[in-house]
Amino acid sequence: MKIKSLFFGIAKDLSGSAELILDIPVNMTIGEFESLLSERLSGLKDTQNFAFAANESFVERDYHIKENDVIAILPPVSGG
Amino acid sequence: MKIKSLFFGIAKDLSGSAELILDIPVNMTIGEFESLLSERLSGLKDTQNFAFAANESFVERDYHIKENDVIAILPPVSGG
Amino acid sequence: MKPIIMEKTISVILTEQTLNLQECFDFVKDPGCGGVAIFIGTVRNNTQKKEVKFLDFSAYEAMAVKEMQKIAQQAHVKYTIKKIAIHHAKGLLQIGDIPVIIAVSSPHRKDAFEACQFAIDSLKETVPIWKKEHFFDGEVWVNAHP
Amino acid sequence: MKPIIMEKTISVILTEQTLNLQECFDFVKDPGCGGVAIFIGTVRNNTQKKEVKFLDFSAYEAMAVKEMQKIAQQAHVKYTIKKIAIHHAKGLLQIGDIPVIIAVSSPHRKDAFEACQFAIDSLKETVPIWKKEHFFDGEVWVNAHP
Repeated sequence: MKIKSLFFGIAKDLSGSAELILDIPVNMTIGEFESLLSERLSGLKDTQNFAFAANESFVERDYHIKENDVIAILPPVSGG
Repeated sequence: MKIKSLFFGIAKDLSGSAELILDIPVNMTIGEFESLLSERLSGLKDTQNFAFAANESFVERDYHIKENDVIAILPPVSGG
Repeated sequence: MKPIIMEKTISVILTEQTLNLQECFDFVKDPGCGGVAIFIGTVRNNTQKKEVKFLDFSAYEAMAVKEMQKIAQQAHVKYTIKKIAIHHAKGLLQIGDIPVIIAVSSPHRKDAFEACQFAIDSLKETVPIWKKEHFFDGEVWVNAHP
Repeated sequence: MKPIIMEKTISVILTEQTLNLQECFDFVKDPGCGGVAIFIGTVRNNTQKKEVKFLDFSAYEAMAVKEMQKIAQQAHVKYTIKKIAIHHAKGLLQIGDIPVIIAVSSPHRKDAFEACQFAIDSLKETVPIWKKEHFFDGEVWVNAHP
């Protein structure tokens, strides 16, 4: 299935894109998606301390990605 | 000896004056001065929780009043 | 019958405009409250001894606003407060500029202080906003490599 | 030889003028500091369910200023702060008016918050200022009979 993924902060610089449409297997978890990212985007390797969001809410590594989900890749935040 | 005493807050209302020149015995303590006040100014009886200052600094009940001291009678404060 | 008026108790803003301290205070101040606690972040002129030229704040905007609203709601649940404003800037900021203002009113000043601290601590942990520091000889994403 | 410039790190004011939030912030803000904590007292519309008409603040002025300066100095000793402003109003204040503003800048926000709380707590305990509440049917010295 195709999902939209958004890259912010240093993730945007490392991936080279703010937004990518990626084709991923059905029912993939965020953890599996993270591995897939590191394979497809060589810059995105050390993402252990990154967070992920699905549809503007934080999700854990065991979250199963659904059709039409918008997945955001969030490096450690530094607002304030 | 004569000393100047200043009355603030409710103490001013109870004593009827902002400022009084009082004649007191030499070497009197603040504690003794407090008793003297309650005798001379009938309104000023319950001053246990009042504080006293000599020359703009807090002093305890055992402070010995000196010639030319300015003694202030300070009810519980309520600034802020 | 009296109309029911829902008073707004939360103000959340993420903006490229200069943040306004008086506006935050005016939003939270309340005739039933004795005190307001405010935290104002300011851009420092150096990090780890390097002189900062300017900062660039970017955000996952929709989610950042949602997360700031969550923090404001949590502050209302955890503490006895009347109103809370969480305003954050985005875009380029110079030394001394204000990236964030948090203002909280409460009948009790302890709650105002604690809710204000809770809100800034939470914001720095969870709200998807990123700061890039620009130096005279380069730039770096803050916190990217802890 | 460079001249030695002693920067003013304490601003203490007791005034009949309206207190100015922006002025307090402008005094304490510092390019070496990441944060400013501010407490603003506001006049409440009621005490113990009685509606307040206005307040009258009186002070032992010389001593009050000295005590506020002491608190500011103690805050500098106890916490890592850069600047502190303690401004207090005197005279008649209406509902919503501001009797007190305390602002503190620090490189570390925890110190800014703690010093600000310390200062307002100390001020309410030791600074010789008295508040008389005027109601529609009388008046009372606050704290006079605890």
